Amino acid sequence: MGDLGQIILGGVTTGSLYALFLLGVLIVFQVSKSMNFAYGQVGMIAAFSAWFFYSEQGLPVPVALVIGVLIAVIVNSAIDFAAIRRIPAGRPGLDLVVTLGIFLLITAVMQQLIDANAHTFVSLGADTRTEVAGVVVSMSDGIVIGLTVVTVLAAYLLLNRTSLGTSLRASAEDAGIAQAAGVNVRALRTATWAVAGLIAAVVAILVASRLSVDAFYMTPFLIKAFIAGMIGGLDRFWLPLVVAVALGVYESLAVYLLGASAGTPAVFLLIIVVLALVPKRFVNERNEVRA
Amino acid sequence: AGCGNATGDSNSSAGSSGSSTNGCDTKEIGPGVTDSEILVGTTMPLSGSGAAGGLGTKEGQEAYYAKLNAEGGVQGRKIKPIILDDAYDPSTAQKQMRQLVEKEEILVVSGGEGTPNFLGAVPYLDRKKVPAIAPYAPSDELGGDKNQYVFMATVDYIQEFEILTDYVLAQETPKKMALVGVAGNVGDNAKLGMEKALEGKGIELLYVPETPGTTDFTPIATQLKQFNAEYVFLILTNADTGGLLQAMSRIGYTPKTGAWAGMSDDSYIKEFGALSQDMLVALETSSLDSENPLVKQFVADFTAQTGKAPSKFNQLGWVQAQLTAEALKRAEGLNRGCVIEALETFENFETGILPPVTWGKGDRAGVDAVGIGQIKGDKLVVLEETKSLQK
Amino acid sequence: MTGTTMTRPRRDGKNPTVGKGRGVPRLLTRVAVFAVIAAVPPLLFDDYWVFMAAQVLAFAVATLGLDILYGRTGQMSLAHASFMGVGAYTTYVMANHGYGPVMQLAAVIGVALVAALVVSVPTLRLSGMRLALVTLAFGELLAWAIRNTTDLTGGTQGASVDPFLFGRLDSSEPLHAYLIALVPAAIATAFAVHLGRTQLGRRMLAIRDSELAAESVGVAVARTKITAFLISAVYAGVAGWLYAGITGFIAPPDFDLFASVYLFVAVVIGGAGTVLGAWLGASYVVLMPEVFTLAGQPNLYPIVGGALLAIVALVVPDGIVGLGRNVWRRIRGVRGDEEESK
Amino acid sequence: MSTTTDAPHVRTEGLTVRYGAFQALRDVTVSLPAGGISGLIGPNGAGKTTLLNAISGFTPIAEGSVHIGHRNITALGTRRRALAGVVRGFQTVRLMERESVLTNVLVGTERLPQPNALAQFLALPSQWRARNRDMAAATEVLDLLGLARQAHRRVDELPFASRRLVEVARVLVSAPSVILLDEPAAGLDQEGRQELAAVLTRVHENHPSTMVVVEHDVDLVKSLCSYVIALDSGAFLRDGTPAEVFGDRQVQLAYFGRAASADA
Amino acid sequence: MLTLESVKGWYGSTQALFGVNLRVPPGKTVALVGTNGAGKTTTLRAILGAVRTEGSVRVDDVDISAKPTHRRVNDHHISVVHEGRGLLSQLSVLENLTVGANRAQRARIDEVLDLFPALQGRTHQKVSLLSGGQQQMVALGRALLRDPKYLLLDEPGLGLAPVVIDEIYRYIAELCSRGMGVLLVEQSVARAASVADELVLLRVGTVDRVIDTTDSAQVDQLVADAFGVHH
Ligand SMILES: Nc1ncnc2c1ncn2[C@@H]1O[C@H](COP(=O)(O)OP(=O)(O)OP(=O)(O)O)[C@@H](O)[C@H]1O
Ligand SMILES: Nc1ncnc2c1ncn2[C@@H]1O[C@H](COP(=O)(O)OP(=O)(O)OP(=O)(O)O)[C@@H](O)[C@H]1O
Ligand SMILES: [Mg+2]
Ligand SMILES: [Mg+2]
Repeated sequence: MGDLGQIILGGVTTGSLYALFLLGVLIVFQVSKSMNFAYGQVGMIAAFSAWFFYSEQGLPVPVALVIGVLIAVIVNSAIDFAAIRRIPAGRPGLDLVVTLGIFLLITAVMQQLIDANAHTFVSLGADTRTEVAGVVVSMSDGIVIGLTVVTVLAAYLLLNRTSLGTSLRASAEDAGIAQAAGVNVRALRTATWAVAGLIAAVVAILVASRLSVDAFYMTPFLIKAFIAGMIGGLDRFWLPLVVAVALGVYESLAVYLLGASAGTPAVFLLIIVVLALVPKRFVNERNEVRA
Repeated sequence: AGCGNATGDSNSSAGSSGSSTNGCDTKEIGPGVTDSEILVGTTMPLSGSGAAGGLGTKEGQEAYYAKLNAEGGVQGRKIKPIILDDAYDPSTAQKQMRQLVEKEEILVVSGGEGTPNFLGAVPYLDRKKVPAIAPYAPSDELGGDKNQYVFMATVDYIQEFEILTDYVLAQETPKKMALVGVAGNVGDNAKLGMEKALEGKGIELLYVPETPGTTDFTPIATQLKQFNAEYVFLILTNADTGGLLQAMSRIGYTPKTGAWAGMSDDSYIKEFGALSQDMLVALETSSLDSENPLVKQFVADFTAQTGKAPSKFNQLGWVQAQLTAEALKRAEGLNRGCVIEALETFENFETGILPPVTWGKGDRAGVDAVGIGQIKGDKLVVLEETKSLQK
Repeated sequence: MTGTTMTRPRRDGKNPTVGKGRGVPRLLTRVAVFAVIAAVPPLLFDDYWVFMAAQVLAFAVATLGLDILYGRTGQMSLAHASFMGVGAYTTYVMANHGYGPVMQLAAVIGVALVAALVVSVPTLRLSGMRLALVTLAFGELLAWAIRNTTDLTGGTQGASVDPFLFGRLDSSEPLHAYLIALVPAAIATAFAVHLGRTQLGRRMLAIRDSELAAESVGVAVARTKITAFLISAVYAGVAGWLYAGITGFIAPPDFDLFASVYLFVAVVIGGAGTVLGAWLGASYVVLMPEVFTLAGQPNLYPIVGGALLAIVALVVPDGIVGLGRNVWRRIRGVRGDEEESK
Repeated sequence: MSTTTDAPHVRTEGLTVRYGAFQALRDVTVSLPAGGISGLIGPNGAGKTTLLNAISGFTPIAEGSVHIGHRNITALGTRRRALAGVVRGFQTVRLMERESVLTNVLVGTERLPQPNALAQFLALPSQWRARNRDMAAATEVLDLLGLARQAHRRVDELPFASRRLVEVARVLVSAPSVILLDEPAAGLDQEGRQELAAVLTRVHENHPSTMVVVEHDVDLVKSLCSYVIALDSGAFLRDGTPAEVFGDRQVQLAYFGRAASADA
Repeated sequence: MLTLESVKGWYGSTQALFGVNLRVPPGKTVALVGTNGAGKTTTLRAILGAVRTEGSVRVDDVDISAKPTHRRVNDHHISVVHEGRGLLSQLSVLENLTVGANRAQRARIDEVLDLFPALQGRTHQKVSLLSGGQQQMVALGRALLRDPKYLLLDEPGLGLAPVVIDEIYRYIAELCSRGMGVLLVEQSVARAASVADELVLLRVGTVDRVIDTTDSAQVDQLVADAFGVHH
């Protein structure tokens, strides 16, 4: 029983990290209808450069973390400013190509600037732990879950209880019309991308503290977050986030019960089954609502 | 049948006609050889997730050749290495190798780093009859009598884990052992090696394959804890090794551990040493603070060349270059046939860094031994230099 | 031109719609241009470049297939390289059982069709990123299957494939490989061009743009999507067959997610929905790294390749073909206006 | 344009369409004369588009049935109905924006007998015959609608009105026996409207079909239609000749009326 | 006063406006007429800054031609009904009405809903589920909610039943008499002549003539010239 609890706790924590990360993906998607393939790397920049500053340059850890986060925020805003914004409307797939290029660029640059090795990161509570009913709970678990809940709630209120949310969704659907309705689409976009950069940075730092940091470690997170987003739907809010947490738990259980190499096929079989079985209105992306 | 067939088929055909390896025509001048220069080359991952090893190895080779050239080179010629990036990708490696052979026209392949990528280039080298000297690509596809043109200087993972397990069994008799390995050939080979060593000993073995990119190690750690092995062996990437050890300690499970040679690298010990106290590590190369005078010489030479202390991969690159240079030195003519004949004369050649290297007709294994080290504090302590299966 | 003599278009009797007579000479010119371009690599370049040209041919077959699925039908697939993998591994297994290239090809086509059915039928209702995701799942499953069938497929270490032997042609020789690949590439191109002029091709376009409108005129949406999937999978399978025969070594990373993404990149960069675009895209992804080699910086590509990709994509949002078309229209547009004001 | 059999009679019986609790159509029984042009009018939200959707299969029907000639097509899917000859245009144009006018119109030939996919892909002779026939049909329609000069222009570059006509052309190209048009003249200028009316009349004369046109332009309805049906709030209100219907007090009240409510 | 001076406009490399001059004084309605494709919509887009333009667009003597769209709309109280509605189909009716509006404007929501009773009770529905005419009402409602100084209308009657059209024009006339300037694009010259003070005839991206609607002879002439009733 204790083991199962342990697995579920691990799954929920990892799932929360997926969810928080996905939140960043969602808000970007909702304001600019684009997928940022480089999003994981933006987070990686934060953690990796923070590591570099405290470990190699000897800055105090909090200072290094703040600098890392700032860099990520700037980089993410810059991605929108320099690239995404310049993609003309009606070119599906181009966002993926452009951000793939940026993904490769960031990876290469960070490898050149720092190195290609894996490094341990400050533990941020990962080694402070207690045991509750046979389950070892670390402070890191608490931080992750708590932060996720708070951030998601705040985002929900912001998006749905303020006119900002409407403006965001309007900009996503048709920037021209939104602008003509008086929405400052550019400013909104920059702000969104900056916030998304902040979220990516926070997630990446938490992940690094639980695993380790190098130039690649965020990619599996990105893929899992995308998966959750696509099962749940990128234009919704709660469903994809819940799916993200559930995905973390499911994956852990699959690995535990069926063996580690079963994890991948289990996740993907889940996707196929879910997407093939849910009612059409959940999977309709084209929104041809009525004739 | 069996997995050996993968490259086996084409190899055996090359092997049968291979006894006519052009032979050594001392007057012939091979490609890449001018009056002042000998071109050699290889591919390594210099970018992407495998870059750490490639970059280090490249640096090692370049340092050795720089030293050698400063001392006058080989047969009156300087050696010029060309090392291309294969991004740890087999097809890129093959493409780059074509470029080296067809466009740059190198004489021989000097070393290399990374198993899957290098294997991608092997069929091509085979076809073109280009000898490859001491690539670091531990695989049961290479070595022994498996491939005419690839002269290995490392054991494969089957042997490595057999030796590692033997070492443990010589000290104590655990009831249960576990292995966590990268899913696929690498993990399978390590498992095979352990099984060989454990055969008939009545010791239970749990094998947990892992896929790189695991985001939550709790399930694996919990599985191991439940099985409760005294020893857990690992053959994973640095990052995943660190991640798993961290997850194990998070749930309070701290068995004795053992790992493949990759963990003997400084960068690993520096980063994850704290998590890996007392971990047994296979040593493909001698430890850097070995008392062996040849190793001391290497450390001094490398530091003189680059102004910094060597890492494991630097050491690997250095010795690859050293073996290549030695073969060129011994070659009676500067062409591929003569280099191959020269390589076949190596008998217990001492580099200090590797176990003694021996190649002969139909034997491309080079070495059959690894050492055993242990991580203590931030140091790697050598428990046993090069332990061979033969004895 | 302030256009005081604006004519109402709809009263204009003449009809420049169908140029029937132009068909044959145009076809001949195209074939001639293709032949001339195809003759360049073996005549002018050394072995290495001929090998690269053969790779372009193999990849072009793949991108042509993906273009039919994505560019024309709007179905985003991130498993196209996996279908190539299906072709390549089928080739390998067949070769191990002693079958020659023709039997290999037949088996590749058969297996590709089955695999395409398996992927396309459960995903009929999906589109956009969601479809991409499921196809990605197929890719992961294939990788997993290869990892776990070392005896059959060579596992993670990859496998070397015996070269094709057609009479005296041996695909391990770059020139021969090039000549062998030229035939399927030409056929694939011809069919892709032709597809654009059929109702089947238009059904695909209609589905891409509005499924409702397509249904309103009687298009069988599901059947057409499956057809597109089947065609594209066969193209990919044939490309995999060529790839295995030309390079002689296949391994899982050749057909992983990134490989699929690169095929996707090729289609978008070349110009989605156009045959020429698929060719240009294939050339881009295969040859771009070589540009750095030519410039004497072979190891620079991984560092700047990403930035270059982003820049190219932004500079030519409609693909290289779109760029060319815009320039052409600008030239022609000016001329057209002059004519009109006369 | 290929000719098919005589135009059928279109009938709905007790048609009810619900969206949740909302009834978009209630118990609508109408009968559209075979081979005639009928106008469908009514205030906004009356259910005109919904009726077209129900006839063409684009919305699920809660109760009632739809008949074409003697055939009950209620159970047929959208596509089947199209193949049976029921083709509709949309109120908001749905075109392939980045394709040429010609391609957009050619898609409409789907209803004509087409060789199977393999024959098309392999360019068998049947494919060439079909292609020539389709081209001829498309050319004729484009000529008729005055779009010939724009045939090779991309649809998204055309002014609003031309795009509407492309949509109409796509419907007409296969010479369907039941033609459902939803505000085909919206956005057209005066002359355009007159010409559209003339074209529709001509099409109808050359080729027997049952045509239903939803329009708010009273003059157009009067000049084009021989028969008019008025809906209000999802219910049948009145039918008859244009004069009768537009003269009806109830219709006037609902449609032009000073009555405050414009709502359903 | 909303003033356009030799405004040129392009879509990509194709030019659609070739120097348009136009003035819309406050309290007046100016109707843009012309055949399909004459550039009426493009003229409105030029005012909003939604196409690439040259020339000057001025509002109350401030040159706005360099400003981004949202600044033009907010700072100079312009609002627009787009051709073919221009709604945000993923948003609800209410969101479509209020998007981008400030608090004061939002407070006017009831006023707008009074004008379109058909929308009452469906404000939380997705706008794409409405009927064509109801959608047009939302488009109009969004423009009117803002209580603009200058109102740009592109075929406001599109898809509306006659009874609603009459009511709309009556309401606009009322706003106009309170000082709002209206630029109207209308296909029906008769309708345009009846509501506008001035007719501006566009031909291939230029202003062909400007006439006063009180002069019915000129209006007839315009119809004859521009729309070719002579055949
Ligand atoms: N997106 C576009 N790309 C290229 N050309 C365009 C585009 N939109 C409009 N045009 C062209 O610009 C010219 C003017 O179009 P505009 O839409 O302004 O006409 P309009 O007077 O509003 O017509 P309508 O009465 O049909 O609405 C037309 O020739 C049209 O083809
Ligand atoms: N899918 C749907 N979901 C919810 N309500 C719908 C749906 N389709 C139609 N309605 C409602 O049904 C009613 C009738 O709509 P319909 O589109 O048929 O009207 P219409 O007569 O065509 O009006 P218009 O002249 O404005 O186009 C409207 O109130 C509309 O909001
Ligand atoms: Mg309607
Ligand atoms: Mg217009």
